Amino acid sequence: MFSMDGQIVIVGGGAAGMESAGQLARSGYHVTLIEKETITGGHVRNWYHLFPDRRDSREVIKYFDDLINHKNITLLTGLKVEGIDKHGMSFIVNTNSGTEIKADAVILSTGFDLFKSERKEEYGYGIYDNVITSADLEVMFRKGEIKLHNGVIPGKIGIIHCVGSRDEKVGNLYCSKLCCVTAVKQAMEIKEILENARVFCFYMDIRMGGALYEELYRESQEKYGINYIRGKVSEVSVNIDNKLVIKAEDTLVGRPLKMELDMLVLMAGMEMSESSKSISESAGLATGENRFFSPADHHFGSNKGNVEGVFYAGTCTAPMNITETISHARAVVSDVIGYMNNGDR
Amino acid sequence: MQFDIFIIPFNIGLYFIIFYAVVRSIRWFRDLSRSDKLRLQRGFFGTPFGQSIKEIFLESLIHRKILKTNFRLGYMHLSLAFGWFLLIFFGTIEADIFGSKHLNAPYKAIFFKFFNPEHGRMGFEAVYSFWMDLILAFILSGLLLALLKRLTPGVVGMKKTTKLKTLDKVALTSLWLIFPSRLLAESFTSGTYGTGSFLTGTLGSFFASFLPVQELAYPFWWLYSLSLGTFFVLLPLTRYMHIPTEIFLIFAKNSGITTGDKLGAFSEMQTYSCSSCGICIDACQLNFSAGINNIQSAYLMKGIRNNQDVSDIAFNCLMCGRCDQKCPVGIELTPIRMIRRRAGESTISEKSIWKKYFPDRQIIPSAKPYIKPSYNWLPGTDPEKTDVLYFAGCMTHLTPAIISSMKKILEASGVNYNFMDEKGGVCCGRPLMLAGQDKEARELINYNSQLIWKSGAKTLVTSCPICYKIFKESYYLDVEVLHHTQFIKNLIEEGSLKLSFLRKRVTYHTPCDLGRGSGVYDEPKVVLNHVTRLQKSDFEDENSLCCGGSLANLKISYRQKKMIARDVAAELTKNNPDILATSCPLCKKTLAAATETKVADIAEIVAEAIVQPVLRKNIPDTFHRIKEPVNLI
Amino acid sequence: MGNFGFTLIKERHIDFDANDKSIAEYISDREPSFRICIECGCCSATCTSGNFTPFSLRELQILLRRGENNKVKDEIRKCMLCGKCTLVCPRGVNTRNIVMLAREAFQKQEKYAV
Amino acid sequence: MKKEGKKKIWSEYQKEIADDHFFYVRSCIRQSFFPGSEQFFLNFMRNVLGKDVYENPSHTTCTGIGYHSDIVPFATLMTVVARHFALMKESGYKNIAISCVTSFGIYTEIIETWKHFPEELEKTREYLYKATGREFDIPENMAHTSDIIYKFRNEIAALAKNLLINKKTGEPLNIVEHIGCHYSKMFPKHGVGGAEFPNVLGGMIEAWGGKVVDYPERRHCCGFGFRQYLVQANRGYSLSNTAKKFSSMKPFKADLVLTNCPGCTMFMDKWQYTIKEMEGIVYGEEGESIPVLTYEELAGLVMGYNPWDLGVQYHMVQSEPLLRKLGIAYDPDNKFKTKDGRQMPVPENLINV
Repeated sequence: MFSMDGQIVIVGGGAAGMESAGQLARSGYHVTLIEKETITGGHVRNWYHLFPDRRDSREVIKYFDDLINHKNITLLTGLKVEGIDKHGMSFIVNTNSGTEIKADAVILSTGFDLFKSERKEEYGYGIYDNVITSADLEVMFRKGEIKLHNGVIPGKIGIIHCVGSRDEKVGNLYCSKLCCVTAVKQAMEIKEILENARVFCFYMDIRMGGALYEELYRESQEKYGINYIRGKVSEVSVNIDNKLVIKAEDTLVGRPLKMELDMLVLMAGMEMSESSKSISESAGLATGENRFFSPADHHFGSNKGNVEGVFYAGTCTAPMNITETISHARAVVSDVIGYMNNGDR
Repeated sequence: MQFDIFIIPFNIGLYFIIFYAVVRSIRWFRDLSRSDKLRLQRGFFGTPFGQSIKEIFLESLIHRKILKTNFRLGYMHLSLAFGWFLLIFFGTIEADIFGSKHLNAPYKAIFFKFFNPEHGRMGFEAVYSFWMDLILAFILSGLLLALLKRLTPGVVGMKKTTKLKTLDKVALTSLWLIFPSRLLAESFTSGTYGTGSFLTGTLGSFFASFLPVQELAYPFWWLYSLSLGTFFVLLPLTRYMHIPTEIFLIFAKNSGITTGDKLGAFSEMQTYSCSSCGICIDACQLNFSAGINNIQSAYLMKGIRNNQDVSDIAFNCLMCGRCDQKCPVGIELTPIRMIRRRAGESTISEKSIWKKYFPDRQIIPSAKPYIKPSYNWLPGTDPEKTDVLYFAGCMTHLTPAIISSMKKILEASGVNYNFMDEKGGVCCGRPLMLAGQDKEARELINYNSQLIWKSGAKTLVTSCPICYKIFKESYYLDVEVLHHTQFIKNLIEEGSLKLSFLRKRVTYHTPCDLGRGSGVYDEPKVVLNHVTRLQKSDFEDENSLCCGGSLANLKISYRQKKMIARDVAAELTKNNPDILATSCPLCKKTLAAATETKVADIAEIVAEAIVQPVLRKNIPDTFHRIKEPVNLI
Repeated sequence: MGNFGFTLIKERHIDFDANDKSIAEYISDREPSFRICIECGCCSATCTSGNFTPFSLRELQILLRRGENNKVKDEIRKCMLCGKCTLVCPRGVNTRNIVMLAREAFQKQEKYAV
Repeated sequence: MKKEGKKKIWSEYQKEIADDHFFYVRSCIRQSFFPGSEQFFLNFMRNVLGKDVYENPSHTTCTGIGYHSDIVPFATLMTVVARHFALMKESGYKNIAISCVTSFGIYTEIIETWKHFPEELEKTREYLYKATGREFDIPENMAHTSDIIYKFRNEIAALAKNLLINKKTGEPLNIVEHIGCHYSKMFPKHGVGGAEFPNVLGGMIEAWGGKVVDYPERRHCCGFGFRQYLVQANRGYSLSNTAKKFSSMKPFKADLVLTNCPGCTMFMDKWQYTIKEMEGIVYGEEGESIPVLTYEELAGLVMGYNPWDLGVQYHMVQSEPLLRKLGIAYDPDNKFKTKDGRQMPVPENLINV
């Protein structure tokens, strides 16, 4: 028996949440989209341009906003989901405001948190004036000006890859997948704003997996003359004129290297979002070694949770770029519909 | 009236240029090496003399080569050069016959009409002046073409026309003014006296109908004389210097003088004989495939003449030698380029007019004082003795198919051979030479020579035309150097290699260094004809293209090389063959990357065609003999 | 000066800011493909000279980028310009011109420094 | 540089330091090279603060130097340390105060080992029992004496006679704090302020009115390096590290280097002399070298003790310039006199005199 009634709750109004909400609504289902912030859009909002085609993130946001502007969607912002309890075949979604929302199926699109760069103490984020993160840089791009703490234009800028990724010391063994290409993209954008600046990327491996990533990498060398140094920065300090002094090993030369920089950009990785931890505990959802939700099956069930009726979309299961997130979010729709229409549910 | 003031400019010019030509020739002759001096003398007072005269007539006047390659361009040069010659020739006769006295000063011939305005009314005179008008018309037609060429290069079928410097422009205008001014001057005079033939006459009477021709005539005679004078005086400073120089060059060439690898009077002559006709530009693949059109030989010659820094031009060349083949004056362009490469950067210096008229002999800084390569690290040499030594070459190590095929061939033909660089050898040295570093190349040459001597081989076979060329030219070996195509041909002929016929259509790409470089055109084709069906392409032998991968060009980018390779591959696969055959590992790699068609070295094709020899051990033991004797009891 | 039977050892750091990178600039101005090397090492692997001696173009060109010129100055002379590296390079770097330009740059440096 | 950022980090490295009843273990180097230091500490704790600090005469070296130069095996080391704990147990103490950073490192290392490998603890108990018939407990609270001075820094500030201010200019002194590697680099949680931005000495300096200098090589080792300095031929390594540290410090015009590790004090002090002799390089201003003091000596100066009683004259680099800056009166004649006025032998080649 085919039923369009029934309530689907989607937790998290980022790329994944909005995409799946929009698609479900368009296929006639009633969706409640809960976002803890006062405004939807998630991390995409904080980004300036998106790789590989350097499109303005606002276009994407616009697409999402139009998508969820639909009669079947009830949007609840500023509401934080504390936990999910399963009663029989239906769920109760508890929020911090105390209101409880009944649901027949739940899609978790709780996304990710950027790695807290303060945790890499040796880089002195939050201590040295001119150590910033990729996110901070995007804000500068949006403003259209890159300036040091004291308002001076930087001449020499360093970019550190894999900050909080592939790093046992902070307990993240996984690769966040996007930092490399972000670094390349940002390096190019820096050069577009300050053509005289010299940019140095310190990397462990350059991972250009995605479509057109490698081309971007090559362009950054060919057209923008970005310098790539294979070696992770081990420590940062400041000298008498408050310039940053970094130390790394140039592994390809096989010798340590030191360099003065005006500004240092940390490519913060992705981590499981804080907010979703309580959810996973309350609903008994399995998480993997990387602390992200681990789907029921990595090949056929990448959208299904270990609890029947709970579904995942987007970066709450693993680092993904926006394209992948959207496809993942579209995939969840078919799973959910299948589940909703299953008679003996 | 026998004299008029206006002829003075002409006379000055004329006597100046004669004097100059003599002096310059003497200087050149003096600068020649002793042996070359002898050659030239023998050449001049010997059999080659006739040949030279013939060539001067055919090339300097008729411009046969240009006519062949490009008729309209040829006609332009023909009409100007030959026409003018005729004009002077018959002019002199005219002055001699019809003039007041015999054996006149040259100006009498040139300004005949002015001094004999009444001439040419009727009879033979009329016929003669008709003839003269005809010649003039002939020249003017060429002039018209030249004019059009300047305005729209397309007209004479030239893609690019060389860019001019100011002096050239002045000389050019004066040249162009000569004949129109003569025409007008004669016409006006004829108009005044009612003489002149179909051209001057008609024009004359036409002008006379509405112009005060009598007054107009004189200034135009002045203009005529002036333009002639200017042209002669400027000639040595401009590309038109090629006119007198070429004559000298032809003598030198026919006396068997060659450029060699050092700068000298001969190479200087050649640079001055270049008329910047631009045929080399059309022939150059860098121009029509890669869109680089400022480095061709014409520009190199010009650069050297105006002593600019030509190092960039010199190094930006595939050294394919196509322009050498095409050059109508037969200048040895590639050797001259090599000389410049050895020179490295030359310093530009502004020269005084006097220096320009008598440039000191170009001196080229000898080998650079810098970080010279040094190969003292090369290992010791003790090869095993053998008859045939096979040297694959660096590049061939990147095309293992060729190596394995060669091994197969060598084994099948039962040759006692030794693979010289099986475990990687030392470069033959040609790449260094092409980079202008002969001294350094010598080190490698000596090293390899030792290896070859010690091996006691009679024959040295190489798979790489680059190596082949240098083995042939710059190694002093007492062994027979063969490219593998030649070697295979011999094997086939002596019958030690049994080959089947492959039903395959093949087009052959001649590598530059093997073809134009070393003159090996036929052997590869013979071999290919033996095993496959060889098709003709539009670019055979001397006219063959360069694959673009040439080691000689240090400047162009990978993308530009690719552009060339694509065009070449496209051309050669027009009549879509099964295999695009070549005989150079570098060509193979370059072309293979640029086409869908299978690209193979001749060695590979031959190896495929080898018939397995029937050896005794392969014959099955049909009737089973009893090994032990049978006991009766 | 006192002798204690031991001495100060020079720092092993590549002092990037102090080093002279003019050679590298000279090259990359004239041969832009110098910039797109990704240190894969194909050139060194196939190198004809490298077959006999520890000559590595990959190492040399990165040393140039870091301004560690002294070693390069001597090593770069070992190249035979045979061109195998140019053929194998996945990024289409014009390696031979880089070698030539490096030699040229060092020459000029010597000529004009003094 | 943002102070809040540091504060944030320090808040994550709050170390619990006992208040009273310490079992005090001396440092080989400190007690023999800077006798005034430990003297001051005991005096300050006992007489000024009236705390109970106990020393056991049968306490021995921890053999850390032997351990770090691959002479003493770990098992032996653990047993020796276990014996110290046994002494502590027998004398009824639970809080241990360690004067030496090497020992401190060893103690922390061993305790962490026992935490992760209980079988090691059992083995050690067995060894110790077999060897000495003793038994031991792991101390409840373990502090380096610099931790303790840090804890009571404000009390000292309250009693201060000379704050760390240049009397002539009125500017606070530029003071370099150097933390011994083994203090917190191995186990950041055992150090005040962690490993990247330790606060143990910085806290004292600021409490006493000085200004902490943050220079690029602040993390770098002083050059002690047991293996390096023990063999003469290798001492170059040790020396070079010190040189590296000082040359990076030079532009900051430090008036004083404050250390919490006896080894660092010794090497940063004596190598300055060696470098001056070898290369003729000095790192202070006006051709002077930078005095290197222990936190106890500095505390003593702050509290107005006689520098000669504190034994600052027993460093290679003499402290007169510093004393002048601090405006501390001193009597050059009594410099090397005993209490009863007898002349002691004067060390040779002192610098800054």
